[in-house]
Amino acid sequence: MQFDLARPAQLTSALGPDLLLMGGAMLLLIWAGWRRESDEHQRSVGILSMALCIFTMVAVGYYAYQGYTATVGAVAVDNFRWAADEIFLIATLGTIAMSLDYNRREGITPGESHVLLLLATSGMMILAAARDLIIVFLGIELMSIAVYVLVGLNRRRERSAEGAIKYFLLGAFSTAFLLYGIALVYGATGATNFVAIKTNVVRFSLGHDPLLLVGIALLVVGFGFKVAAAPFHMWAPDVYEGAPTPITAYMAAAVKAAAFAAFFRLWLEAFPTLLTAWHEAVWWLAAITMVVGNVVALAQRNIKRLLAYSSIAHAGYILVALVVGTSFGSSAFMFYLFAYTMATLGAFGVVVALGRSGEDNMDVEEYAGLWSVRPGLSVAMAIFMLALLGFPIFGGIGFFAKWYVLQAALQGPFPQTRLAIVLVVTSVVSAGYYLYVVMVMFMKPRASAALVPERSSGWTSAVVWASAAIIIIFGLFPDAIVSFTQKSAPAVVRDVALQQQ
Amino acid sequence: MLAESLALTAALFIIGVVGVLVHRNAIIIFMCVELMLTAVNLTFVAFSRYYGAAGQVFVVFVMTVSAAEAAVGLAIIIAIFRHRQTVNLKDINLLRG
Amino acid sequence: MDPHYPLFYVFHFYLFGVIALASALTFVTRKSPVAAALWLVNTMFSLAALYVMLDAQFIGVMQVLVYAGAIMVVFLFVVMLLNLGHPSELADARGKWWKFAAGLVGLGLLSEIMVILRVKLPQQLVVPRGFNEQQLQKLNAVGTIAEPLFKEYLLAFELTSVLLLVAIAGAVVLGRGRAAGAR
Amino acid sequence: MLLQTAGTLVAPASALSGTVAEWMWLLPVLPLLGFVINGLLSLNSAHFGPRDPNTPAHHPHSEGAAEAPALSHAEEAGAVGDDHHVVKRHRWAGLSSIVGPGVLILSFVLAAMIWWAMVNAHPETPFVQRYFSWMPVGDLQINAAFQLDQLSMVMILVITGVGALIHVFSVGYMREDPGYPRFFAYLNLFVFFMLVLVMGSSYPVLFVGWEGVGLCSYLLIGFWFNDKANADAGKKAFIVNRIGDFGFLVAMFLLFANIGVLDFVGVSARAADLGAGSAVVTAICLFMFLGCAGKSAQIPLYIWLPDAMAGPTPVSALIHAATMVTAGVYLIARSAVLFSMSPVASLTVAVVGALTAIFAATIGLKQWDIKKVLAYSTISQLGYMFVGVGVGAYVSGMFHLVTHAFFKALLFLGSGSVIHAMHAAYHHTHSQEDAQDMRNMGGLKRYLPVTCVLMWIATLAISGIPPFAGFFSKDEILGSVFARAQGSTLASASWLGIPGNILLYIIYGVGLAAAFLTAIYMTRMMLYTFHGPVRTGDEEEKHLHEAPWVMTGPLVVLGILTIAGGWLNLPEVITDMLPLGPSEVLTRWLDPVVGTATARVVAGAPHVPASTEQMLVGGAVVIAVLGIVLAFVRLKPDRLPRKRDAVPEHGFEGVVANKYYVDEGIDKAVVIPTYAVSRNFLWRLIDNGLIDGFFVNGSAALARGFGWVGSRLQTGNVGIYAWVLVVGVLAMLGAFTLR
Amino acid sequence: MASFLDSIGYNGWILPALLIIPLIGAIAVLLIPARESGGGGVETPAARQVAFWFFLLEFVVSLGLWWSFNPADTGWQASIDLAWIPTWGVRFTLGIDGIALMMILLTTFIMPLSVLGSFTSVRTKVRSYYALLLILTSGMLGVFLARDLFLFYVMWEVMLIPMYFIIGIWGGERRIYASVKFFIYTFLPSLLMLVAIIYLGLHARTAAGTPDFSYDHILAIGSIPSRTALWLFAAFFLAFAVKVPMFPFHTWLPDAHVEAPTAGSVILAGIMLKMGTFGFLRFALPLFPGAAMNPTVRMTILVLAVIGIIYGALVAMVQPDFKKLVAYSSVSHLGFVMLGIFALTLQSVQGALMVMINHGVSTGALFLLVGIMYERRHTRLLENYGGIARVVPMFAAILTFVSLSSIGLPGTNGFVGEFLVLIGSFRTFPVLTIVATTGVIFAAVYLLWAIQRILFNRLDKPENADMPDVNRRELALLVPLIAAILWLGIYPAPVLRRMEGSAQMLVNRVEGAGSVATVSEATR
Repeated sequence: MQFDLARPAQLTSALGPDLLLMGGAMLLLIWAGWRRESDEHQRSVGILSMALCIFTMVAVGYYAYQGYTATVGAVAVDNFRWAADEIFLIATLGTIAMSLDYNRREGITPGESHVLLLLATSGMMILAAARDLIIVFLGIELMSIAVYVLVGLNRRRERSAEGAIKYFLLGAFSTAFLLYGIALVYGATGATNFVAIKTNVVRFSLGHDPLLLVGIALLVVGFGFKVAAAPFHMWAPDVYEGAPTPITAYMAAAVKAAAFAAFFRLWLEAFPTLLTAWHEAVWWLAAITMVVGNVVALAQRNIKRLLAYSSIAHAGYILVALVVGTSFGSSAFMFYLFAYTMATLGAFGVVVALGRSGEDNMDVEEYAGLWSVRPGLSVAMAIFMLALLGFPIFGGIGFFAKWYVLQAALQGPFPQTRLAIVLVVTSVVSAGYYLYVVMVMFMKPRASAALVPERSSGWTSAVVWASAAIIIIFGLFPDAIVSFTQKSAPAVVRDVALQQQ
Repeated sequence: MLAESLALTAALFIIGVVGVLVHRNAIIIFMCVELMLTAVNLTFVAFSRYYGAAGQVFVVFVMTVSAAEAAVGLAIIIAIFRHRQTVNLKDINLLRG
Repeated sequence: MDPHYPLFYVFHFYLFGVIALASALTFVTRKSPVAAALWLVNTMFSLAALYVMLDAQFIGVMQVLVYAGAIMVVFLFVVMLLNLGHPSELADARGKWWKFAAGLVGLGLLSEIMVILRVKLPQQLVVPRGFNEQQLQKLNAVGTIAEPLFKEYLLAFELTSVLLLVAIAGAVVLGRGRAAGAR
Repeated sequence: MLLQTAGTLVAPASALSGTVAEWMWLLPVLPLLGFVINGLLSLNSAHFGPRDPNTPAHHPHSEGAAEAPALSHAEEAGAVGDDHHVVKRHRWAGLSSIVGPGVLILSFVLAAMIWWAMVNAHPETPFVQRYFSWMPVGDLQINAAFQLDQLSMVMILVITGVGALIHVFSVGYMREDPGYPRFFAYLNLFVFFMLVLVMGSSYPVLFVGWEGVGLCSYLLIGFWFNDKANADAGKKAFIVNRIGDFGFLVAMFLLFANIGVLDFVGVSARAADLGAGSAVVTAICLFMFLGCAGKSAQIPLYIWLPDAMAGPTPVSALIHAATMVTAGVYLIARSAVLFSMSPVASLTVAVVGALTAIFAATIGLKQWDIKKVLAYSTISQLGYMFVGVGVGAYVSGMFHLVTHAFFKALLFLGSGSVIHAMHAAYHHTHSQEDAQDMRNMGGLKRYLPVTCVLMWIATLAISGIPPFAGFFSKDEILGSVFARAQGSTLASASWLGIPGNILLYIIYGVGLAAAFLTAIYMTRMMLYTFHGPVRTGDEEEKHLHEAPWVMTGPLVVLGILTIAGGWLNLPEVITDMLPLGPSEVLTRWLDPVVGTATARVVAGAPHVPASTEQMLVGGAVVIAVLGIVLAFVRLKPDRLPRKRDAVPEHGFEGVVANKYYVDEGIDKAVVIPTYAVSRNFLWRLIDNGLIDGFFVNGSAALARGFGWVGSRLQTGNVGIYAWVLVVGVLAMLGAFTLR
Repeated sequence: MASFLDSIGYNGWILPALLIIPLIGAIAVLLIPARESGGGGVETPAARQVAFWFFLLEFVVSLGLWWSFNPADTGWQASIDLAWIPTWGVRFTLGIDGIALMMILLTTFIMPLSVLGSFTSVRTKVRSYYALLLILTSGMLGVFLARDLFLFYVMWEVMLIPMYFIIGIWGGERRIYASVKFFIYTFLPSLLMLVAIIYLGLHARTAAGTPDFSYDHILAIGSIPSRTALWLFAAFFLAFAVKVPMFPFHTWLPDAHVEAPTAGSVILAGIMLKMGTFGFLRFALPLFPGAAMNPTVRMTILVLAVIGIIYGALVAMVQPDFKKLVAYSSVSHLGFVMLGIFALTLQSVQGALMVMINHGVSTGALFLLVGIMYERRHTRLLENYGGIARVVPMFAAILTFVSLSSIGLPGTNGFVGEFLVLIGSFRTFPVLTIVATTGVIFAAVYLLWAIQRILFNRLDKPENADMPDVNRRELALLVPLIAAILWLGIYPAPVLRRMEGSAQMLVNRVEGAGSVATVSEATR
């Protein structure tokens, strides 16, 4: 059926899953505050939150299955949104599962942390749905503020607090740019709704309107910061290192994904006709991001920083899909997002499983000879590394993701051959550090003094193995996901993309 | 008076940016960010004379957001101060490389 | 400048504009957080005045209440709490070369942003002259805001509530630290 | 394609089909069988190789061994086993000594039967037997097929016959060698490949044998591989041969590229397409001749043969005198069709042959090692053969090949028995003396009478004294050179601007000179070895004794052949004077194969008048006699100092004694530079330095370097991050606004 | 025989079976319960038996192809075609022609021997080692079988990881450097090839708009502009040239070969290098005949090939390490292959194929022999040997024989290949061929010198005096190789006949299209 978003009731039902998550989160917040904080309590809250996530996933799935649509309004109702939502929820689920063990080990007792995760996720879902700049702004803030707190969650670790303040200051700073951009775009087009913006741009031929261009530039800055694209990436390594590892995973997977989702929708629904205007800038953004992320990662010895730079590099790859600017690009993006989320979650899961209290063993060299004591975990880590590297079969779905992006880059109205070359060359560079991790685990002899990491409890390994399984299985038979993501371009874009071809 | 408002916004905004660049005190930097946000509000208001009251509505949202940010931000600043007894960013660099 | 502005408005617009700019500059150059905060309050006030000049009386009031009243007070409160009042936070600002560079960057940004002064709004979108006045007559200053706020932007409004909730929860999680940290 | 027709159509047409010749495939297979048996026997590790002759246990002055020719050690280590108190005969020696020679004798018998069948059948066309298709690729159809005609028949008889004799000789000579079965294995394998060489029906198949014999000579030269010198010699032989084979290969490529066939029948059928005297055919012949030069030790590729004397003496006799080294001559005779079409190439062959003959002869004058003398004489005689085939006297070339096989085998085996005796002597006294140096011999005729007599016969034969075999063959070559100079396609052609006839006269002169020198150095060898006082030393003298019958027997047979060999091809000049028997047997025998080619070269020039011919013959004989006499007059065996107190020659003599320093020159000019360049330039600089170091690892290091810089920018200070961000904003705004 | 194969529907299931059997084997090996062995013994010795039997099974099963293959039919044989990723137009399509047939048989023949070769050398993590070997086999066979460029690419990459681990975990001292180098060196060009493949797939897009990666369809596109074709060819060329390896791209090979464990070296030299040349035959040439036959390109490649022949031989000559020497000799041999392929006459191409097979057999045997030496004396430096022929006659005989086959002595396999290559190339590029022919001389130089320094000369190292000779197991793995060497040298006709059809087709296709292209180049 089709929702008429002008009517509040229908708007509400169009937002069903989001509201479910928010409402549930609020109830859980009460439950979390009910007892004095303790590990058992945070575990109970966490488990309930996971249940809530699963419910929401089901709800989203139901909406997707029903194939609802909606009139143009503040929110979109399309597969793009549902696919993105599912990815966010998977990431959240994994994060909570990890933090159950992590929090116990690190003595992080407040159960509200899980609730904050849920609220941040709801913000993301809003972002994925948002079809109005104001909603985008609020969604981003909702997500960011929660994450600022989550980064600083570990009150014992100074690094955690430091990460929090760095993220917060720079985040607020970039938000200001984003907001300014919104203001200018609003001023130029007199509208904040994506579709309205597009139509106005076409109607009044604002292709060269200075207000609009400056606005778009500032929007690029704002989103660029959120997705950690060079040169707006500087915060990422520090914050990723400082944040509690599950939260790092959450940022690397979900936050980035959400920002990208909004980025894509905005770009494909509001500015497709301005492609010539923003194409070059985003092209360079993608290229620089790929190069910087991969090259600097070579110098990293701390696993969390290494993964941080790898996530920067992947932002670059995804930007390639954005540069293409077709519906094909957006479905490639969605597929890539899925693969990348799985690999990242798994990788951080391994890091959590191998971590020690206080996170004092984040040096890759600490994994030397891991294979001989923890074969399972090291094989899983190898799978994730290869997936991030985009290697066939052993890297499972990661390869298809890269393949899809490349295909998108080479297809479409403007084949991005040069960008594709940059992509593959930098991927080769990335082999330098992904293989370094594998090499350390499998080929370096185990240090005599090294103590065997204690077996992590079920949740973390569940995350690790689930993501490994998904990566491998869909790496062999990706067709289901491919065909779904092909349908998951922003609804409005379809016709635009077709017009262009 | 649109052009004037836009110019003033830009000026204030950039003063905020410069403030962020020159200061090392977390609180002051945060204030600069607040200045940037407020400056943007001026733009919204200026446009609201042309596009109707929506612009002013946005200002309300922005205010809320900055209030929320202030709450969380100051909490974070207090947290870091608790660890380091300072809010000077040049001393807050455990995380590097 | 369009003629249908009474001179009174124009004059005060420029006046408060200059004040805002001046106090902003002073604010940036302060070393002491307290002084900075106070100068920022001053900027906020003058901005509030500007809003009034731009027919946004309600926003002006809000500006005074929320920014000058609430937010900046919280700032000062924290400054006092952490006992950062005196400019003992030495070497707060960077060296002069950095300042110089920062100035250059600022000017660069300004020069780039200034292209927006070549603004010309799509006239079809602009509301007819006097429309705003009618609105003010029909539903008073609050109503003009409330109208869209609770109709068109209801969703956004609700989101802000969640936002504030998150902020509170977050502040609590972080703030309850002393107890937790002591453990 | 065409070869299949050769296989299917020609073979039935041949008169030989249905005769014992059908069994010719057995000829090579028998020795192969022997190889397999002996090889398996040898593979039990108990007595595989000799004890290392250089290990101090056996040689107190092993340092001194460095100066002494490595040969001595090899011979000693081998012939007697380095220490007969330790080493018993090989466990399976008995079986090997039956199998080894046995297979040879059998295949000789078979060869004789086939020969008889041929004599009766008079086949005009070669008899080709096609066994299976070897390399069928499109229009390139190479079959594993054997071909039997008069030419190959001659070779087969020589190989199996002389080979059988030498095998028998080896039974005695190698008696106590620990590697006894291995030796026979190699020897049998050699015969197998040699037969493949001469029976192959196409160039590729011939090439199989061609390289196979090279391999065996490599293995046999390095038979006592624990001595570096021997191993080096073997390697040298193989590599120099490879250089020749390179030429052979290119010749084959040219043939295939131009006429698309590689089998002899096809080539002789299509050769005309190449066009007589055309550049292509010349190129083919020259490249092919490069191959022959390598195999038959002609200038410039002769250097390996003297070193090849490191092998056991029977090997030198069989491979490096009688059979393998003559393969080049055989190849040219086989390709007579081609060579006859290219006067330039033929002249080149003749010139090189003549040069080699004289050059090697001079060196032979100054050698002290008895086998080295024989080696150089072999080279020189091979030169003669090439002169023969070069001037298109293919029959005379082959004739000399046969006779040379007889007397040179005899000489080598004789020297073998001498060395054998010397060894026995020295061994009893554990002396370190060189058992092959003539300066340590002398007066051996008293102890080795049989050997002495037989070797004298051979010497006279090689010096060209009637009525011994060498006389006829050598004179036939010289005569035909003269005749060609009188009138032939060669005479009318010009070579590097020199008119052919003049060149031929020069060659004739050179040939005479070489004959003269030959007489001298052979006589010298005999004098120093068998005459004059005994220089072995009194103690050793007691132990000198004639070799056992198993060794002398073959010598006797060869002696008879040496005397009678001339009858194979008596020139009419002689038969006119004295009724010795049918003349020109070999010529008529080989006519179906090389007749047309010879005719093409002769080009119907008038026959040299008998008077002139008689004069020439007489002259040659006189020169030979002069040489012998001169040697007798000048050389004083009784004044000769023993090796240990001999002083090295000086001046030109010294140069000659050191073989014109050719080996040293090649070492300095080719070997060492190649090695140095490959090691220091190609490997160290280009490979490790440039490609790997600079490009591969360099780029990696570059990336890492940038990464390092990037992570240094990450100072941890948020201010910096803000700066970077703002700079980004600046750029981004610029990208959107400044255009 | 053929009738029996038909009765069991052999052609229907053989190709997938070839891919699956090793995977089952890998799982089986991994499922063996771990038994840690004290004191340097071999862990879980059962693993190697299981692996060996699986490889043997694979070989036996694959052997049927020899009879079921129909030389007269130049099309795909025993092919199967399943849907894999319909939305991307990717299909799981397998099939063989004469070339692939021989490569497959070579692979299945070499693998069990290489396993047998590492029975005692690999003592730790045995199960993983053999599991990796088995997986590797599937990957390699997949490359030869793939009829879909996407599938081909996947298999092409899949080979990399197991080899990376095999070198990196069970290798020599500098194994890590070698393995990483090997991986990245080969990864970069293959990714460029990936871009080219995607381009082709999009170019061959079906009516429905989905790309199409089927080899035959891509072969059917005639409309690639010549400039683009050049770029695409360059991408493919790089990927294959590194794998071959051709002259300037070869430096990964010495390190990888030397550091890899015996089985690894054998597989690398015996099979993996053939991937590159196979790629040229199957993809680079037929897909872009115009680019490949472009005179400049062709001449450049030929010159590089000839340089490789000489250069490889000269550098091999001066190696102090026998394994490295053999490694460089591979560069030289593969130079012959490239020469044969790009000279593009029927003889030269057939010869190139023969050299590919021969090199697999001979060099594989050489590496096995090096391994045998190494196991006994734990050194590969030539200077540490000398005169050992007396103590280990069997070993000496075999090493000499294999070296001779590698030198290309007539009657052994080496000769057939080189002779055909040269005689074929001479028709089109006489001068280059003559230069290349000098390679036969250098081959003799470096190998004879090497075996002299190992087997001959005086036995002056006392520790060599009691080296044990080859034992039964080693004999069992060397004898088949020797048999193969002789068979291929004396009666290669059946092999040649099976490959002739495909080779002929290749030559015709490329020459035809190439000439057209060159003409159009000229006119353009």
